[in-house]
Amino acid sequence: MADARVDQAAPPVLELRGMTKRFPGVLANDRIDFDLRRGEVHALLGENGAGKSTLMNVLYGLYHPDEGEIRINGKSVAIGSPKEAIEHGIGMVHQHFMLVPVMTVTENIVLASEPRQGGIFLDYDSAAERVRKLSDSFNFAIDPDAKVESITVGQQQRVEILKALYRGADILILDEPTAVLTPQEADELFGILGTLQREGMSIIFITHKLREVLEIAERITVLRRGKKIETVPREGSTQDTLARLMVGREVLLRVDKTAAAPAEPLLTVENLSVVDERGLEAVRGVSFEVRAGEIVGLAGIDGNGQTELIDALTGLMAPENGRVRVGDRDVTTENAHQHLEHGVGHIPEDRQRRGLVLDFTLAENLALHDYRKSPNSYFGWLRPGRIVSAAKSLLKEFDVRGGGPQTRASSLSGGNQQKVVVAREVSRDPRVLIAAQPTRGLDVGAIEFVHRRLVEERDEGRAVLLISLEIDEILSLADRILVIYEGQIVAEYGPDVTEQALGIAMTGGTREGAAA
Amino acid sequence: MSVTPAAQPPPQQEPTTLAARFALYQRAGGVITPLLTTLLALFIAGLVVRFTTGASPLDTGRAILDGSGLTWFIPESVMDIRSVAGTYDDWPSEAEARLNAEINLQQTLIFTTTLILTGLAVAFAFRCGLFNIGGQGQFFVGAIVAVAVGAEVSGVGRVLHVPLVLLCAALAGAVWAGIAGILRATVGAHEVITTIMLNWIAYWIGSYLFSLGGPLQSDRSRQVPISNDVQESAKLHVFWGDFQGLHVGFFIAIAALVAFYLILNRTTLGYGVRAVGYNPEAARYGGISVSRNYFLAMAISGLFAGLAGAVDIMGWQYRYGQIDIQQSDIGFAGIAVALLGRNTSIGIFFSALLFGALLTGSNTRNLALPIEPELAGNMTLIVQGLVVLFVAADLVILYLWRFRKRLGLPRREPKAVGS
Amino acid sequence: GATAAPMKNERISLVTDVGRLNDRSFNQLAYQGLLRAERVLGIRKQVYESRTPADYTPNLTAGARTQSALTIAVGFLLGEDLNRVAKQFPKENFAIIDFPYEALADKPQNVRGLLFKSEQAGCLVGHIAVKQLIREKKRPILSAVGGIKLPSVDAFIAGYRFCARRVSRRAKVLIGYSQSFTDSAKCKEVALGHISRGAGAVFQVAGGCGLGALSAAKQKRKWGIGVDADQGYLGAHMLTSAVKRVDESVYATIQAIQKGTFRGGMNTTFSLANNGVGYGKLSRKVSRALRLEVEALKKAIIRGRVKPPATL
Amino acid sequence: MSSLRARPSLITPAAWLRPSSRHRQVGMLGVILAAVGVWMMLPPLGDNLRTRTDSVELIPIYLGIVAIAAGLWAVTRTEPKWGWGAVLAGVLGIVLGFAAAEGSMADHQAVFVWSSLVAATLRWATPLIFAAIGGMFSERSGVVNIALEGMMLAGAFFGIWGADRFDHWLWGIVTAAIAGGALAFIHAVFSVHLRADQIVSGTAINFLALGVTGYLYIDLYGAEGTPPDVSEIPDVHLGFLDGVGFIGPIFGEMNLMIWLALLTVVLSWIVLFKTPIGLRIRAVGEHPRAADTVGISVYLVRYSCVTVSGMLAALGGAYLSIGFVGSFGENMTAGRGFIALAALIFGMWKPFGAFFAALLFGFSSALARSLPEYSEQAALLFETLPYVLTLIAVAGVIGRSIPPAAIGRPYEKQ
Ligand SMILES: Nc1ncnc2c1ncn2[C@@H]1O[C@H](COP(=O)(O)OP(=O)(O)OP(=O)(O)O)[C@@H](O)[C@H]1O
Ligand SMILES: Nc1ncnc2c1ncn2[C@@H]1O[C@H](COP(=O)(O)OP(=O)(O)OP(=O)(O)O)[C@@H](O)[C@H]1O
Ligand SMILES: [Mg+2]
Ligand SMILES: [Mg+2]
Repeated sequence: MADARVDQAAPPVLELRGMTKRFPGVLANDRIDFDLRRGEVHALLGENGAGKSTLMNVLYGLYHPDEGEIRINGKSVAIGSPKEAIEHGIGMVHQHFMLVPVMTVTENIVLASEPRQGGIFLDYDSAAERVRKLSDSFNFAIDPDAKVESITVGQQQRVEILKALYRGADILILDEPTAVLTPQEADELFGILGTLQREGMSIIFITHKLREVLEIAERITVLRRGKKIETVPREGSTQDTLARLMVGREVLLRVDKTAAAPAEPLLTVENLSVVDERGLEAVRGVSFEVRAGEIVGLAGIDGNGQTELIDALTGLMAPENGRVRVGDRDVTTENAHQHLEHGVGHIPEDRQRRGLVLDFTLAENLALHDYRKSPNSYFGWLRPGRIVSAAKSLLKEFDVRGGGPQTRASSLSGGNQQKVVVAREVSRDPRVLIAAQPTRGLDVGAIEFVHRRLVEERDEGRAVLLISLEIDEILSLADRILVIYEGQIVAEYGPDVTEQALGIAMTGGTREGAAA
Repeated sequence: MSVTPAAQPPPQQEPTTLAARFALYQRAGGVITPLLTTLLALFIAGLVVRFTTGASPLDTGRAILDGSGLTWFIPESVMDIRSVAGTYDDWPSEAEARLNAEINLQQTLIFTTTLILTGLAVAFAFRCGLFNIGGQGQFFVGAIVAVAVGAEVSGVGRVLHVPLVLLCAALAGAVWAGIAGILRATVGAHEVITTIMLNWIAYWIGSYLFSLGGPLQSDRSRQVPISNDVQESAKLHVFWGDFQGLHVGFFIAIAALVAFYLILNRTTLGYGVRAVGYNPEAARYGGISVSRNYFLAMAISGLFAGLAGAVDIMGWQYRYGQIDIQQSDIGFAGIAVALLGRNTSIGIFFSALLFGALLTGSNTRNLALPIEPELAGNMTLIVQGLVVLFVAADLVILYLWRFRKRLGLPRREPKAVGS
Repeated sequence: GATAAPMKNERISLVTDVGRLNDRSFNQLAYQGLLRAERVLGIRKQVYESRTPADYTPNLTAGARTQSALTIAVGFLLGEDLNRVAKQFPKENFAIIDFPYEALADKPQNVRGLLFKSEQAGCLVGHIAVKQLIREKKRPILSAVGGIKLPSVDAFIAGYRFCARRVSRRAKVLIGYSQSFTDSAKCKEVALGHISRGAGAVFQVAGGCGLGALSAAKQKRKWGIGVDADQGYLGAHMLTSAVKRVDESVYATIQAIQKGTFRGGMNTTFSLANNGVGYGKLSRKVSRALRLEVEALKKAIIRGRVKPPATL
Repeated sequence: MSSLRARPSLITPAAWLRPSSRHRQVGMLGVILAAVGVWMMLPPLGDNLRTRTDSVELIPIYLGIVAIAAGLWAVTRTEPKWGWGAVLAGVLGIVLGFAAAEGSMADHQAVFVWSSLVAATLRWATPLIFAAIGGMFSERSGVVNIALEGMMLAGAFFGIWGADRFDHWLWGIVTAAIAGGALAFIHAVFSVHLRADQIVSGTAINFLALGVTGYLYIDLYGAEGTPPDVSEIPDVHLGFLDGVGFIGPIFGEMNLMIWLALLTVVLSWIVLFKTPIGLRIRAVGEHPRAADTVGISVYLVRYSCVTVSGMLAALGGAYLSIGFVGSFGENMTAGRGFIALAALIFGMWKPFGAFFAALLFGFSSALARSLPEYSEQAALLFETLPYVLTLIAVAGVIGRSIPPAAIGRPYEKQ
């Protein structure tokens, strides 16, 4: 294989010239020029809604551009459908995975280019064999026969990459691939990308995460509000310069906070066990407490019982064993509604599936927990006027942009949707705030906002339990850190633990654990 | 068959669809699209009539419109009635023609009344993410109970009797639908199966009750498998017309539309129902009991359908029989009414009116096609099918719109992002 | 009444019940009577199909209001509506099939009931069937497949059973209802059940559904017996049919209108005596002796010596 | 989709038994008891018992009561599925017990001639199987097909028309399939391309089919109806089964279409789960955008699936007209399309699931046809049997069935 060095002189494998894409009322891409050299990783950086996904969807044939030209290896091509994009050697890993949950890994990968037996039948065995070989050659460790819905998000992403490789892609587009990954998984991904790069693959890498950009990209193109701002080489760029290019102003990248002053315990968990949907014990005898005025971070790799733990703490799932107390009150057997009544706030990990009713207006969403109560309603009658006016001030306070109280939640961008959820949970003045993945998929500006808000809540004397897959987030926010592994709390640290120590604990204490 | 949002992961393409449609509606001014599609639908139906019978498409549309009685509102037009082929003579006098329009309008509104209620029965469940295909069975149960209470209970005054019958029938409908609701809420049995089954169970139980020698069969004549008439005190006041005129059930239906709107949008109950309908997972997270709402939504749906049955019995039919049950399909029409009306009160009112007008306007009494009578009945069914088909496809208009655009008509520039 | 001058070209309206025109039963036969009247008597026909019970009153009203000389309601289902409309239009003439006028609540004097002694027809075919089976040295087990249990259906079956037993005490009549007048598969299943229990002849009294019963007979090589119209055309397996001449009754009533002899407030009963009911074409396999025997039985019934019951 | 839930993959897969399993056992026991009660009433056991004692019908009544009690117990203890099942099964047992007490016992034999019951079951089930499998293709690709009824009716009419016109039943089958496919194609155009509401479109198709078949039937065949000598689909006579007890009467002389229905089940299973085509169909029904991004034409798949669904449903109709009764009548499908839809859902959108659901339905219909021998009065009530049994089965035994994720939602290309 050729050396990994990028050939500066050769024509770019891919060139976009003057790409323009309009949506009703929105100019998503405004005459964007972009080029990709052979064997390079080119990062596409921008705020939420900057037009990154749109540009790539145009390239992949999902959208039809209004203007502009695509050149591959110097030749102008028309890409009218994903099929044609695939034929031109383009593969794409979408921001929202394009996988069928109920089908197996193999089925997902070979879909539409299946090996056949006798020309008619699906040759599943040889397909699985090929997938296994391909997966092994990149050290992916993926079970070809597993159902996609039953593997971790990180594995799902590898399946997406395999899908592209299986189709012989030599240009790979990754749209926010790290948004859903643990640090370890992200590192593994970078390793994989390195391998691919060495084999001559060119990669477009979309992200909000500045650290990552600086780690792997050769060049960085920044988009803002549909326009290309600049393309800069990695050398000479810093997180601060990039953030400024992206947002158009100075951004605070670290959270300023004072030391915690923990008071009485508000959330007490004793020997809690929870059984998941399949009847397996996902949380096994967990005990901890969260005190007023502190942020406790719960670190762990996805799928180690966090979801079930959260469900049990918020009354969405009945625990098998143990007890949960909020203040002095035993809430173990109470339902979600009663939990809310007794002062538990919950920022759920999936805002679209859980946190919001996307077809409701923002005002209705903000009243989700308290619509039965005065002043939102009166003997079963809603009082829309009150609900809207309460919403108006909340939206203002939490700086939600892109709509008023009567706007549908679905038309907000992800960051603003998250702000709505945070606004609702915080404004109820809970004693205990459970925040699960509160910044997943948000851009730096929005992350900054949410983090600041969480610290403020702590300072007002709430007990905050922060569950996150991002070590960075845990480290910068938590006053105390618990590590969950296979349903048990395996370690507890103070705020100044190192990233390495945490990473090791999260994977079960040994390096081998991480590979498993 | 999930029309139930329940099992759907949050769809990404959904907003696009909605947004696209919304944009279209805005451009078209909201009501224009349904109006245009209705006209287009009538025209296409007319084309088919033309093809099979040679009658002019415009005449067909006109005849349906006349037959629906809606022209009653324009007094000058009533004498102008022309049948499609001219085989149908003019009315003996203008007064008779006017009376004819009046009778037809009454019949249209009688259908509308029932259709509004059966439509609401589908729509309410739909707003909770459930597909109530059982309006028919709930209608039966309501009608059966209305006949039973209306005919067998006597000696109470009208003031008591009418509400009593309405209440019992509505409750019966609610219980019937509630069975499906409970099964969905507790064991997760799919409501499409259970309501289809409950339809047939109601059908056969009703057939049994009114059959010769059955418990509810008429005392007066052991000869026919129909019930006794309801007591005078259980009949709804007819306020317009002599020949099966319009009864106050019409206002009950209108009140039900208002109640539907209020319950859904102005009560905490409706909030819960809608939340569950849009996103059961989020509702559960918000402290709303999903199963309770499944049950309630089905029960309230059944309430509407039960009322429909009662209003039919008390308003014009006064009795019910084995054959009536075996031939009825008004509950199924409710499905189309609700979906065409996009499950909103206003929408349901208009789609029920459309259906009612279509049923009256295109029956063989009014749409006298120049073909043999035994063919005409089936022709009107084809016409109805076509109209429903095309009215549902508002996108047809969008295609025509695009076509127009392709012809080089100007369009507005989209504004830039972030402004 | 030879006084009234014969009218020509008058309008005659026919209102069906929800079975609609093509029910292979009385709606269809009534319509055929109307067609014949149009052809032969030169009347103008006006046909209203009822899709739902809500159509009955408006349809009857339209018949009356368009100045029809006669409005015919087909079937007992229209009874109550006809009562109301007839009262509203006391000067118009009405007739109703299969329903006695005095059973209408107000006994309106402008309505004539057209009744049929179907049990007489049933009796004849029952007799023929048993005799034929005995002659073929088969067990005298008969099947009757009814649609819905209605008096008009049961009358046929009652006569059928009565006369079958009259022939032989050993004769057994299996009676089943498909509970439908349209779903022919149901009728076929009922008939197949009867055949598997030894039935050698299948009598259908189920309109369109009954075709299924006759198909079972054909498939299993048993005798089929039709109803209402003469269904002999269905094939060699048809033994005969129990005929109920609804078309004839409509035609005769229209004729009476034209002659000015129509009177309301009474019934016309159609029976063997006036050829209003009867039996259809006999299979070629039916012996001469049996043919004579049937004619004799017919006479006996007309004279009142044999009185088949109208109910089961 | 972002909402794929990660599962704990590292936990040892030993299943911890939950305490509630005891409650489940009680519920199950209830179902079994009630089933035993029902079974004891049926021949041959019932007859033998009956000769010994005349209050034998008390057995299912007692067992039914016990079952109901057990069921309620389980219901209140978080085992609603088995609990309700036991309750309903208990009710059924009691009803049968009473029916037995009412009816004349001599007729038992007549009702339960097992081989004829099985044969009748297959006859009832065949149209349902075709339509349900047809519906499966459509719904697996993401298009709700409430129009199975209409497509079946079209098949029934055009089947007999083709057989009559071209003098051979084979042509009948072909024209039926074409007609059903054409009708389905209209449904596809409206629900795929024009993005009409799929249920409204289906309802309209049902209207249309009723009108068109009724119109043509009268227009072409008039008063006398379809010709009596039309070429019918033959029975398949298997000589070697003659005289073989039980099996012989059932399979020895079965209509070709019944064999074809069985074949359809197997073939559709192979197509759906063993071929690339099936993989693509399922992908389109679950996640059309994912299918689109790998170059599958969502529209093409949906159009073909809906069309095939119409063709299959039409075969079910053709069986009714030229396979079974040999004639056509207006609206002769009489709601079977809707039952097929229920069978499809009940069978969880799987070929064999739908097949067994159709069989269950066919069996109870066949049973209901023979039960009136028990009691003439209750004949109409026995008609509810298929529906009650299905209700019990969905409620008690099967429970939740999860539809293809993208069903009912039109797909919009970007
Ligand atoms: N399907 C669509 N219909 C209408 N407008 C759209 C659509 N998709 C995107 N847009 C518009 O295009 C703009 C760019 O969106 P895009 O998804 O490309 O942003 P992005 O840079 O990928 O954001 P993020 O980082 O949050 O993923 C958005 O602001 C939005 O207004
Ligand atoms: N289908 C659509 N129609 C119209 N506008 C849309 C559509 N989808 C997205 N938008 C607009 O695009 C903007 C950004 O949406 P987008 O989906 O890119 O969110 P996001 O910023 O990517 O969120 P995140 O990356 O945090 O998940 C929003 O302001 C929204 O109004
Ligand atoms: Mg985004
Ligand atoms: Mg994006």
